[in-house]
Amino acid sequence: MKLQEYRSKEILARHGVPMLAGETATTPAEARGAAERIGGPVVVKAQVLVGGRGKAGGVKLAASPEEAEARAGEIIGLDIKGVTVKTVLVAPAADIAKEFYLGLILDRAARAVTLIASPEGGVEIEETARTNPQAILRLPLHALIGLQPHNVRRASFFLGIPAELRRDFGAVLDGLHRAFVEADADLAEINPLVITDDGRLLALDAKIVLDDSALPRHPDLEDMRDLNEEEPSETAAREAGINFIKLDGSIGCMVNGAGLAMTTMDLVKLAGGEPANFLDIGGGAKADRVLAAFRIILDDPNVKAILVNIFGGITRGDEVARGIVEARAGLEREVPMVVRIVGTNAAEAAEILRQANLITATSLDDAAARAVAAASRASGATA
Amino acid sequence: MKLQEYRSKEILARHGVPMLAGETATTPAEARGAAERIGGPVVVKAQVLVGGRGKAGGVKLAASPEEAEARAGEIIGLDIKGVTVKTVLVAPAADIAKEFYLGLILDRAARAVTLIASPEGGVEIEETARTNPQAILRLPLHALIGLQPHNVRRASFFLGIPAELRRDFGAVLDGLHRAFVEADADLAEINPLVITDDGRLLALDAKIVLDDSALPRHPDLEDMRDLNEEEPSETAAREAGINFIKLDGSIGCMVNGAGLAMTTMDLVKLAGGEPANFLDIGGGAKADRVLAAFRIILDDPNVKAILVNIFGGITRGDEVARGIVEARAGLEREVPMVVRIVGTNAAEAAEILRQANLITATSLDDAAARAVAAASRASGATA
Amino acid sequence: MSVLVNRDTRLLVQGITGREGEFHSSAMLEYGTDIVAGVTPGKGGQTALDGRVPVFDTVVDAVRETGANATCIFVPAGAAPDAMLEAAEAGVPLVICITEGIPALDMLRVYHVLRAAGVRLIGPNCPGLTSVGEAKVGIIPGNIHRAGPVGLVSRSGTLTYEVVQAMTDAGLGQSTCVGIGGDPIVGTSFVDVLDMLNHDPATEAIVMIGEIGGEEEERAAAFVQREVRKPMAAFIAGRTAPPGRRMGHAGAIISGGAGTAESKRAALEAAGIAVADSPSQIPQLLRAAGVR
Amino acid sequence: MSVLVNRDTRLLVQGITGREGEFHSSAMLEYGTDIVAGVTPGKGGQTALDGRVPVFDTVVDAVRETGANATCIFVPAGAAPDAMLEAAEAGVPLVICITEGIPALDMLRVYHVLRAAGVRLIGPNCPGLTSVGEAKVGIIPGNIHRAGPVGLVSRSGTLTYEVVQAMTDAGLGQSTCVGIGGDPIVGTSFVDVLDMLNHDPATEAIVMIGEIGGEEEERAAAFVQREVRKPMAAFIAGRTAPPGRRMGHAGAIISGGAGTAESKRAALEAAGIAVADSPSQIPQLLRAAGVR
Repeated sequence: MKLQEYRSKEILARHGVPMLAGETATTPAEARGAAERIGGPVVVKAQVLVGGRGKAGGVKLAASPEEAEARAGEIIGLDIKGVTVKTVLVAPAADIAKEFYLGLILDRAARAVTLIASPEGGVEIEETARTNPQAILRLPLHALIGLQPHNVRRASFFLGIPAELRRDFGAVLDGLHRAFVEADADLAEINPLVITDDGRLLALDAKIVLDDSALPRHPDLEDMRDLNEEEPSETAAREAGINFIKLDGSIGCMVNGAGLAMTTMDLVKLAGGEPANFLDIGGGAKADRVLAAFRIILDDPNVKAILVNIFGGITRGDEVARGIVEARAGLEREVPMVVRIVGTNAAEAAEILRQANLITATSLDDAAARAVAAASRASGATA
Repeated sequence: MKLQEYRSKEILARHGVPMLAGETATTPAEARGAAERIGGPVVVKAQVLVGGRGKAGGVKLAASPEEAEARAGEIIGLDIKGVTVKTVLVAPAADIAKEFYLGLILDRAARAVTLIASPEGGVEIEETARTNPQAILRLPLHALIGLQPHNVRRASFFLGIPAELRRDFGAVLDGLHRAFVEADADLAEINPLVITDDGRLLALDAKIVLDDSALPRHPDLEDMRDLNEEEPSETAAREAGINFIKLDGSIGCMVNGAGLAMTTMDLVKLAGGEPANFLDIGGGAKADRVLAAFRIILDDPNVKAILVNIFGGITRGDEVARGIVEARAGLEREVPMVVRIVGTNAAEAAEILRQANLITATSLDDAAARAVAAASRASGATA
Repeated sequence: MSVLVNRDTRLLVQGITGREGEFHSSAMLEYGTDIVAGVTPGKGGQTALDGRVPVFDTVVDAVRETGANATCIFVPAGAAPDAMLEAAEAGVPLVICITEGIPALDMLRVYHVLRAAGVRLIGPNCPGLTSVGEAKVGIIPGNIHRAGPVGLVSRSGTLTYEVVQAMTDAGLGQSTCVGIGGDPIVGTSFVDVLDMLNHDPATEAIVMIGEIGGEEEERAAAFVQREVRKPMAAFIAGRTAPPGRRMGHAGAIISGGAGTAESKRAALEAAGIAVADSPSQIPQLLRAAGVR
Repeated sequence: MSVLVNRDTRLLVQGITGREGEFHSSAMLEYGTDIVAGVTPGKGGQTALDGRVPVFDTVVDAVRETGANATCIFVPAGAAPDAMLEAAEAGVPLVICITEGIPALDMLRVYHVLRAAGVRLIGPNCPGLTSVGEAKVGIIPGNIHRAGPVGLVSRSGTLTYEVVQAMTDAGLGQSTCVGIGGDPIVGTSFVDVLDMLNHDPATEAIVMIGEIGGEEEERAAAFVQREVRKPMAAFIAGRTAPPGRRMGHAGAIISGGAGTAESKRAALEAAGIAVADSPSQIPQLLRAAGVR
């Protein structure tokens, strides 16, 4: 789960990372009030999770509260890569002498939390990795003892932090590391970390991405989720315990198992169709969850057909079939359904499905082809 | 550094270990006041660091404040293995249903912090180790990740903690472990840990021994040192940065290096004498420290001769010799001194010493023999 | 022959009295796996599975009393890291963790502690493994298998069953099938299992089922090019997955342009591995490579 | 020949610009030890010892620039654990830590991290080691040595010098003398060094200097009985030490009746080792065992 800049900064501030406190605003008037309280020039920054907000006009300087109000008026409501800006952060502007990148990531290849630092701050680290890879320090931390003073020294000398700021830099990195560990993050970065003209070290922007698997033990962080940037159907799916990602195609997919769900999408595409979603319904495929999944899929008006692919495994196929038929009866909107059930009692399952007028298939390729055909028929019919 | 029971309990209580709060008293009247505030029967316990205080009459039950005053009067001033009781702990008496031993030690053989548990509480663990070793669980904890829930479960099942108290037991062990780690202990034990008649888990007695090397980073714990149980000469030595232990013999020893200091004591004994102390003056043997060491040694009226054994190594022997001669000039009491200096410029050193009327020796065996002879002559002279 | 588990496997099940643990233990017993003990703290002294399996409070007790030499973990995500550490501390050399949803930082610690202790960990968030006809550990349905010469390694669950079923339907039997799990931090990598299968005399060909996310498939490709001469076929799931989104598995995410299905396919093909467009093509690719 | 250090040792000194570090580095250079680098954070780019040794900010830098393959640590107790970890992380395979007064819990972590990384640690709280005529690392005075066939291992500092001087005076030279340190947790045990000396062709006889506390001398005795056929002599300090008191060295304490000089003497004698009453007897015990 990605956190907004102001949320990320909230967490880092709790761990002693120095920054210029700002305020969020959802209206230009609020932004003006924030700028008045702050005093002096401010930056007005769109709070969106998509990258490239600066280039999209989502970050603007304002010399006065009036100007802050005007800039906020331009930014709030702006569409940045499909996300409408609802909130801005109004923060004091800083006079920057030097910018750095400082981040920690969960590094699966190194099986470690890896410290990443670069003297080229203010640009995306992936950009630096492409253009100037030797300007990046990648330092995997020991998995059992964590950040050590020598790691801090190495980063500090790599970045060329001036001697008088080395202690402050240690506190920043230590705070970033504690924030990462205590929040169970996948990523925590400060970009840029700056040295100001008057010689202070400050975090000007921050980004934290949380490990979804650890969220159950962090209800306070779960509360930081920004529903404004989540598809309502994805919110509904999450609350129903279903793994769901909305896509742009016309063929809704309902599958048990993440790998098989991706494969089903791939085969829809291979058969000439476009998947409308990724959906892993998990183990068991119980009737109430199947119903919830159907509703979430059909909430998307683009969906013209549904492909159900359940590898029964140890669960009995006929039970799954009955659950699907039952769930379908409770639906408000009807689209063609291709259902494939494999595993124990697959034949009985097919019989139940046929009797309920569902299209069946034995192979997955066949199921995908039938779904694509059904969707194109349905599109033709409605067109 | 050993901590008194009430100090150890203070630390454990901070980490959530449940116990019956008590008060210390240094007079019978104070003990009575404490018993009044506590209400109900109390235990009056001598606060001494030597073992076996119970058998020595240092722990007594009192049913009333009057009785508490009387018992405190008996205990305060009592001599327990050479230590005069100055302080007692007055604590509520508990009705004990079951007693356990629970401890953590720095285990050099296993190179770990080792959890030790036994259902035979209330007796010394060394005693149980002799009489019923299978009643002891020794469980080395992982050095890098510390106490884990499965360690707690194992101890809990080994001790036969009732199901309804397992969570509480976990909190006790967790608190003991955090206390051990945060205080940099060598030993932290609760003995006995009891289940009371009304089903509560309580720490009735506690002992913490701190790692002397870690004391510099724990000034708050250093303040818990009980000077009442330390030889004044040892206190003086500690403050002068000298490793010194007082013994009962007549030959004072001043040596550089701990191993060589022990060896010097051993050779005094082998030569028929008795060492008056262990003293390691450390590296360099600087004049002011030499003077402090001489003063500490001579503070003991039993000392009839001093054996100085310095292996110069890289430091120059003549400089050490001059330091010794200089220091000796500042002493109030004069005893025969045998000085052996080995290393660079040893010959020049010997010459300086001879001119100052000090007895010299080349071999350590010879030095020990001369010191023993000098001490016996000195004893004869004063007798 | 087979890898990791076989007829000599004496299996312990941690969480045997839970719903999942009991259900799948029963299926394992039915398959013929020798389940010698279960562990559920507080239920020591009882039995599970209609009296067929003794239950212990701790793994140490279970190992001492039954000589268990492998463990299968079904405990919930909050307790699973400790269960793995407990097994390692008790000296169990093989740990198979089925549990999903374990926080990554917990797994980092477990991974490194088990590795230093010389314990082989499969999973977490994996379906387990089957040495066909010998032992099945985990949740892979036993009835989809047929004994034969093809070894399989996969990051997925039901997708693995799909491929196994397709092979069985085509008359291609399996030696050992291993699900390594879909999390970012797992105990055993593709390379580890490929190395075992490569040295297993019972395995004549190898199937590898990967998916988007991470670089383990690319590492596997490099290993195969260097070490493996047995015929291989592969499938990579997630060609249509959008970047930056976790596709169900915590590990299945394309991030910063890395971990795409295309890069993995390309790496595998460059290593001489036949890559299928659909799981159903796997049997014919194996046949084409001469596997019988 | 020799053990641990020799003419190929390219030594790094951590804390080279401190008082102790500079003084002893100068003595090491004088002895002929090849000091290739020093590390003092913040002094990178400077030189030490009259321009003879380049100084770096980090161990990684020092290793990359100079190929250092061993390090000697003189930094204060508060920073020494991190200095050891830094050396290990930078891939230095041999770490000799002179620093005394390191808290035991810090050393536990360092011990296990270095061990898992395959790094050989000598010390802490040790005088270092000398391979006579080849390299001297630490604070043992160089002038007390004479080249020869006797290897030595000891927990003490000046007591070691005493024994070495006695041997040199008696015309018995040394191969390698190792001080393993007087702390309760040290990186290298008697057994480790005995094993090395036992396999060292240049070592014909071995002297072991122990003291009260712990059980390492007893373990060494068991090892010697099993493995060592070279003539040996030993001395144990602390026969007159009272129980329960730390005799200067953090590790030198008799606790719970264990760790006495008597039990150690008895174990060594039972293993066939000649135990001296005084350091001065060591040379004659070696002569009696046929060492020339």
